[in-house]
Amino acid sequence: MIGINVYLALIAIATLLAMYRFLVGPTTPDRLVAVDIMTTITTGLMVLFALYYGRMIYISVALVYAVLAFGGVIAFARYLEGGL
Amino acid sequence: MGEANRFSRYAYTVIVLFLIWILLTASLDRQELIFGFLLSLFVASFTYPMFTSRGLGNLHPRRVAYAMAYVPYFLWAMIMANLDVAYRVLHPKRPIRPGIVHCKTVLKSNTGKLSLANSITLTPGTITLDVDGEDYFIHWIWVPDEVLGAKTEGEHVENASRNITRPFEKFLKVIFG
Amino acid sequence: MNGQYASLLVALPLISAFFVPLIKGLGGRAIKYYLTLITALQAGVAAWVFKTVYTTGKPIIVMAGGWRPPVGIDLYIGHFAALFVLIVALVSFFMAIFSFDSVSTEPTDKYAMLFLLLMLGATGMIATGDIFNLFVFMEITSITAYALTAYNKTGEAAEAAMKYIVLGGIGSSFFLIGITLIYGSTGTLNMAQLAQLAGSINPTVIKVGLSLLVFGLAVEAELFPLNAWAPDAYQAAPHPVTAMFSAFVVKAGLYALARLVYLFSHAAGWDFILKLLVIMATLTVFAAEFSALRQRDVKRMIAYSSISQVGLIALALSVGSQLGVQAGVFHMINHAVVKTLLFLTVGYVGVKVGGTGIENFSGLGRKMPLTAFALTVGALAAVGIPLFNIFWSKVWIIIASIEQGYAWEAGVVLAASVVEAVYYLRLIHTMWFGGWDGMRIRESLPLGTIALFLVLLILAIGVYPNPFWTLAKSAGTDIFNVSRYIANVPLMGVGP
Amino acid sequence: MVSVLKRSLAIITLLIIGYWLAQGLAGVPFGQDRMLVGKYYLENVKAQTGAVNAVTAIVVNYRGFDTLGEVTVLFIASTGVGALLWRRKKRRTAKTEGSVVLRTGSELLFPFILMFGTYIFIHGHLTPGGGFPGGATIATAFLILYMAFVDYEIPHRLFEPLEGLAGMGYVLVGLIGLAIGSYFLFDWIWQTWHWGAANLGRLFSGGFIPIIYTLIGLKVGTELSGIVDSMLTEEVRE
Amino acid sequence: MSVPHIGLYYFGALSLVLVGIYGVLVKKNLLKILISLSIVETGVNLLLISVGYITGRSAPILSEGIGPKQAVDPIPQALVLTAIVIGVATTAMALSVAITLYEKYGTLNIEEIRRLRG
Amino acid sequence: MNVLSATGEALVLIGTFFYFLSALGLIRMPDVYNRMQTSTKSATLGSLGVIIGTGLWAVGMGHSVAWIVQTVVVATFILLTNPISAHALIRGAYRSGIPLWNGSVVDKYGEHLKAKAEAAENEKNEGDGE
Amino acid sequence: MTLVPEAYVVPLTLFSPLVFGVLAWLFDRDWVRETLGVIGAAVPLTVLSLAYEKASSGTISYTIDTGVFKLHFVLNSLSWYFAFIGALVGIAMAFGLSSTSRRGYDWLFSLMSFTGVMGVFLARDFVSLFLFWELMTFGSFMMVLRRNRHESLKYFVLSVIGAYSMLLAIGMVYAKTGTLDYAMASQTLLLLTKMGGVSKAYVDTIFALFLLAFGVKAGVVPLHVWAPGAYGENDQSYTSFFSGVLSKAGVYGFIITLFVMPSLYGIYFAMGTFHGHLTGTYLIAWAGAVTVVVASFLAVLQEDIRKLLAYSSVGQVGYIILALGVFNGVAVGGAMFHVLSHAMFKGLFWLISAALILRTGKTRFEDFGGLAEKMPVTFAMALIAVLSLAGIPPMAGFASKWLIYEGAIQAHMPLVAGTIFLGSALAFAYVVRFLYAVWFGQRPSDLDDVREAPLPLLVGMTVLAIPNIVFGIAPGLAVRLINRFFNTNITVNSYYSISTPTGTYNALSVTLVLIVGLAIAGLVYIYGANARKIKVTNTYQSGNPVTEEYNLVIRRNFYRPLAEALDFWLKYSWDRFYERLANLSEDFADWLREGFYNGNVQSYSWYLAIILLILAIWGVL
Ligand code: NA
Ligand code: NA
Repeated sequence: MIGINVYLALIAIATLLAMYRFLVGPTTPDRLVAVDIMTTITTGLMVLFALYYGRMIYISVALVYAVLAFGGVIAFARYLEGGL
Repeated sequence: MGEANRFSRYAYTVIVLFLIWILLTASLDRQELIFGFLLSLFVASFTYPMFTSRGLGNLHPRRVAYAMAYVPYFLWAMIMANLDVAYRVLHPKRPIRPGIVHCKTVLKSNTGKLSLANSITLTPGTITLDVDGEDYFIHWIWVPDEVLGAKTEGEHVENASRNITRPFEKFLKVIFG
Repeated sequence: MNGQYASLLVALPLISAFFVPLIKGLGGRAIKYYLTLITALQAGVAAWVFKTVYTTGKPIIVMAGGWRPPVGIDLYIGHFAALFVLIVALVSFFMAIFSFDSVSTEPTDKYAMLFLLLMLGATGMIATGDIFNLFVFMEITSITAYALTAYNKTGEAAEAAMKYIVLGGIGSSFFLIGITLIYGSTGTLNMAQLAQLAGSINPTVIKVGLSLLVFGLAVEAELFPLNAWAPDAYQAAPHPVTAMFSAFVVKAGLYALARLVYLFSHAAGWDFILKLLVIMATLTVFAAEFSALRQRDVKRMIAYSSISQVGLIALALSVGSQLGVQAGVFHMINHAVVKTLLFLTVGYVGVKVGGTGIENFSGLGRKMPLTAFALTVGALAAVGIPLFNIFWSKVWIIIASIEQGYAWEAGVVLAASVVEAVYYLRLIHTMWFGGWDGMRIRESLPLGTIALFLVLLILAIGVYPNPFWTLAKSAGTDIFNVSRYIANVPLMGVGP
Repeated sequence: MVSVLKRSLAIITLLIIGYWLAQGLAGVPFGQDRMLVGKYYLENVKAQTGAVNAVTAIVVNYRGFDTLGEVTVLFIASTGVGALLWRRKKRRTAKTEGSVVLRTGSELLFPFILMFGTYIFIHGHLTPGGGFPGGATIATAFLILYMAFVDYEIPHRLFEPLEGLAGMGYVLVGLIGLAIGSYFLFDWIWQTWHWGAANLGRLFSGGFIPIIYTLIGLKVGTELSGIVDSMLTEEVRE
Repeated sequence: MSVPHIGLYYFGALSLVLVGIYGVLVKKNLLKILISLSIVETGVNLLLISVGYITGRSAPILSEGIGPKQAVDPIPQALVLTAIVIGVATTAMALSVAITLYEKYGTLNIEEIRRLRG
Repeated sequence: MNVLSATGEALVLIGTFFYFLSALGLIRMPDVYNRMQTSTKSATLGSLGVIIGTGLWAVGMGHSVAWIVQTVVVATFILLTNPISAHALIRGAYRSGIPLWNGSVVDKYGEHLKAKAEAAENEKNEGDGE
Repeated sequence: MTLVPEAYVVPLTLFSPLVFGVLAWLFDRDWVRETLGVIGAAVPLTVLSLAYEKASSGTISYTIDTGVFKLHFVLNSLSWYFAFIGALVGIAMAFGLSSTSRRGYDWLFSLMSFTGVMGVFLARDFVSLFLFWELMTFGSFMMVLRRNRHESLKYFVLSVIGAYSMLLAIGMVYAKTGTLDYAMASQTLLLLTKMGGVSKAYVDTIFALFLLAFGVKAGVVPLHVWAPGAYGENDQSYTSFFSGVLSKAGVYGFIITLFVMPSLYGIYFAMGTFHGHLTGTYLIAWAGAVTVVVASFLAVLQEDIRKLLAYSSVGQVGYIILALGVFNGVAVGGAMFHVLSHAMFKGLFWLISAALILRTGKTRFEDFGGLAEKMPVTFAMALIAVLSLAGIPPMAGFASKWLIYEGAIQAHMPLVAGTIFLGSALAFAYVVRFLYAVWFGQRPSDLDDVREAPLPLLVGMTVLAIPNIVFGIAPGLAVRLINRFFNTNITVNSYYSISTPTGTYNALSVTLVLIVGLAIAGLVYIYGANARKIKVTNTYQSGNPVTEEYNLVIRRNFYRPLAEALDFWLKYSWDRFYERLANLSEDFADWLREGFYNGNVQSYSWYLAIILLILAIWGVL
């Protein structure tokens, strides 16, 4: 379990990079892509946290998150092209 | 092909949903199984029309076998794709030559088209931008010379399809039709 | 019947609201009949609760789920709650009847649901004995209020709702921070237990926490300068809803404010909070009265008048004496009666004559004599003329505030009341002695009956205030006497 | 210039307010055990409610009143949004259809997400789920269909009554408690019969929590779908 | 005046609250104001939930070997659920009001949405 | 430390590396289309690695086998949905008028859309003519 | 006392007007209404007459428990005196109204104010006082409201200011003493003052607030601005009561603060002295003096009969205030007496003006003339009223003014005494005009078929005329009663003769002298040179054309030169001052409304932030 902190840190860095793209843009799709990546990474992070705390029940939280995030990204994507 | 009868489609849906339930709960507790089965019966009752058109036909051994074979094939392709990405991202010169190309597919079923599109998206340098009937429009990060230099539209489509859609179609044709 | 059946006060409006989608197909009129029926039933339940509480002299403690507080959430239906829940139900009943004439905007089914839930929210706010539950009921009330404010679907309605949402949202967020701090330092949410622990909380925490609670509630209670949303919302909302806002929604906020403030009377910094409230209340009266002075729209004018009266109530509740709280509660009752009458009649004029601008009231004495009469009585009562109900409570409020050393504040309030007298006078003169276009309008029998009932109530309290003053006294004591409150809640031994 | 002034004023104001709030928070140090009622819950939750998840037990059982209110709040939102965006004739605002990828994908995912939503709310007493996330998940399933198809609409005729019925069901469960155990929202399944006492930690336990969470899940699912539906339609102008 | 010592979690949550209020105080676009309000709400919810955290303890779900002594305070978690739903409801109402406003006024600039005044 | 957990941890490590790569791609690529090229794939693969790796790792550490089942479910979901959302995003980006990077060499989709629009226009004109 | 049991005296006095007023309003038919109204007004007079013995020798108490407050009333010699005066004018008003009004509305509100006045006089605690005070004001206000919105507004605003000052003062008293009873409150307050429990400023504030409240009702300059309009724009029968009695409620309030409450009495001494006079009362005396002078000047300048009477009322009440401020036995006795005489003659005056307006429809002097032969009885009444007001023996007005004058001289206040003289001279100036312009001279042709006033109105006038003569000839009657409750230092030698330490007034001898004098004058008039009849139109101004500018007949612009002389002072009108104040506050209201409720939700959010900031700053500091 020593390594897990390292992984968490790596993931955190990745998230920060994605966050940079989110903040900088420049276009809306750029930000959305950043969000999509962040949600994906976060899902992995949550699963990793489940292991960190040793609670399997947290995995379903990650799944709920993934489902909601998917819905959200699709919604924004469709909004972009006027498909709402 | 045609549509399978309603029972077949319903039964297929129930089976798939029940399997999903078992995976979701990751438990063989009888209480979970009972509830899961009832739930599958219920959910399937109104989702089966959209969930499948071939019903139990999907469980034909040949299809299952191809599907099983497709998984490692696809995973391999995907890993390759990612190594490709790593190369392009980490290369200081950022070697890209992007463009949108046009492919055609032989797949007929929507499920097949979906799988193809997803497979394309996840594999080397390509993302499915749109699917219109049998036409696939792919954003390609490195459009090769043979496609770029095509004289006619037909040649362009042929060259692009050979590179992008063909490799998956041989599996997907069998699995989804 | 078991006292726990008082939980019907919450269950009935809820289940009835949930039932509405099932009878949606019956059409608007049927739904309004349904609404009237339910509010009447609610009034019946409330009357039973009222009778029980006042005959036994003991509060009903509803323990949801059978858990004793602080483990479970309790509804504390003491003298105040019993009285006000009845007022809430009765006003709702009247306004349900008024809705027949005044609400034609679709979709009626949604209106009915929101209407019932507004009643529910106020009832819950008044009854609950748990601070977070108070937050929940406050949100029920305010979100319903947002929706009802916007219900007319005009640009103005949406604008008013938008302002209400932004300000209410800020208020409730900070209220929640207050709860967070107080929960964090005590580990409990039950009001009685919080009152017990109040003295021992870290002084900084309680100072900040209580300030935030007060801040959040003051937005709902329309205290200056946090009340900027109120005139717009009052003006834009459907007429019956405006009456409900004024008659009990704001009262619920005021009550909650008073209840929390007195619960924490042992807390550090309490005196400052009280002083701040007194100042805000005084300014509320002052600003609202002057804002009403030159209004051309009578509904908005009465809205400002309502705000000023609310300021008066807030003043009474925050002077910090038992007499003050009692007077405040008495004023709450009187104000509920008077403002229901005023918004009912003004709204009715708005519906029948086609607007609530002052020009529509010219010659009303001959156009709609009954309405004009009732409106006049309401206006006179609002001004505080003797033999009308508000006179008594106003006198007590002034006396109570001076008694606590707030003579200046009382003076400002009275000076502002002069302004109130002026604008109501203009209205009365316009109605009775203004030009008349020769038109006569048939007045509705049920509304006339309600209006007359309220008029008689105003005069009855005005002439013989004793019964209502007695009620107000016991209800006020219920708020003020915290030790009795604590003793009445059957706290179980959860503690360090 | 005004805007710069305003911004600076806002920042100064907020710094002072923030400092003040921080002072208050400093009195409630992070990470310390200050439980009072919370401890009682943790110690008694299994025996008193039959639930493993203390949060759920609090939400549905100990503090069920809050949750009833919470359900009501969402109901209000759905009703309010419906009232505000109500149109005599309405139509989806969508201008383009989703591609075959999205359409097929959503059709395939739809039953799965429904199953998953149900999983979430039915396991509320065992896992960190419950009626609200479950309902939200179910609503997402409908949302995805909305995204994919230009002309998809939720079945109003089914959803609105279902929404009402689920709410009524919740209150009725509470009223049954009042009739049986003489307390509103009394857990008559657990407290009266201890039904599922042998199953602690398994699906069929937790007293009335799964029942209520099922009702809430249905209610939230239909409500959120309804809100989305209201927002994604506009008036047809002839 | 000394700097109050609050943990990183409180600090983060509090910052969200303040940033949100800042948005409400300076942004002209109604949608931005509503988003700011949501940020405030998020901050408050985070604050609420961090108050219940106890160092070194786990979620108050008494399975997988977690007993009452190993669990954090369950109450704030229950409360925050409610608070979130309330926030969602408020946001939904606010958005539909914004939609109506845009239809009627043709703008979301709050300086132009001032028909009701005085 | 057994084989299972070692494999799992290795997968997690690879996964996080791809996460990192994905974020880097997001930064380095010149336009939204190319950013999607580089980041969607690696984020998805990274997720597979991290999530399934976590499952294996957990089982290896003595947690129940259910871990691996549940992690596979999550991973599968990601695998199925990520390309769909990527597709929807890129389509949305194109249709919302984000131009291709100026180093792009071909745009068959644009031609296709134009041709389609012309066809529709012609059809409409013919319809009017009748 | 056998006729009316003691327990019924107070409630009958208090409530019969109101109850009958409501009945008259409900049964709004000719005759029915008037009958009910007159009965309602007659009951208090009857009951009070019957209760005279009991009230003058002891007290009759009565308590109403409303639960919220206990309302406490006492009928003693002081309250009887005031109530009786009120009841007398009240019945006269009722007779007058029978002729001048045909509306239940008028009956309701005039009788309501009747009840209010009775309550004010009988109240022995502050809440009763305030309650009935408001009732009184409200009734009178509704009478004005029906006729003129602008004037009613002026009246209302000032009344409300007065009422709220009173309320504030009451609150301040209650806050310190915990009681609302006059006696208990004042005792406790006195005790507290002595022990230092109440600051001097606190008591001063109470005192000032009370004076403000009562000053408004009494019409003390500069709080008088409502009076001309409210008195004038009204049913003149009602105005007889309004001006005759309601203003006395203000006076009564002064008496309460000066004499009934020892603590407030005590503060006069606490306030110190000024040139040998107690500062507090000296101020009051001067307030009265200014009122007398200003109002009398203004009365002289009026062209409208109602305005003239209104300003005159204000001036005459000024005498009473002045006398109270002089603060010695004689002056106070004079004040009490003047309460009576003013009520009688001014009530009479207003009834006369009611008759004039009823019969002619005119109000301006220029439209009147030569009515003496058309309305002889009314003319006779007018003569009595004019004599009484001008302070000519043997009318009641002389006796009271004489006492006040004596009091002022005794108190060594020559300047104040001077104002009494000046006031009298001015009063003479305006009543002369009233007498000539209305009753004598050429009668405009459109008044040729004017008839005598109707009977009820004449009855009402008679009711008031008689006391003017009776108390004029027998001042001892009144003084004896006044001596029961004030140590006036006035000796009653006989009914006809009273003495102050510096002089004696024997009304009978004066009357006799006067009769002899008049007889001689009459003989001279009859047997002296015959008056020639001259055509008014062609001889006036010696045949020069009559220009508007110098058209100084007694009926028009008669005192215009005076107005021109006073031009500088008339620029400063209190009316305009208040008008400007009102505009200012309306502007303020608009500014507040537009500035604060500016419609921008962001500003509103800032208000929230500011409150948070205040809380934060408080918390941080
Ligand atoms: Na909120
Ligand atoms: Na994703």
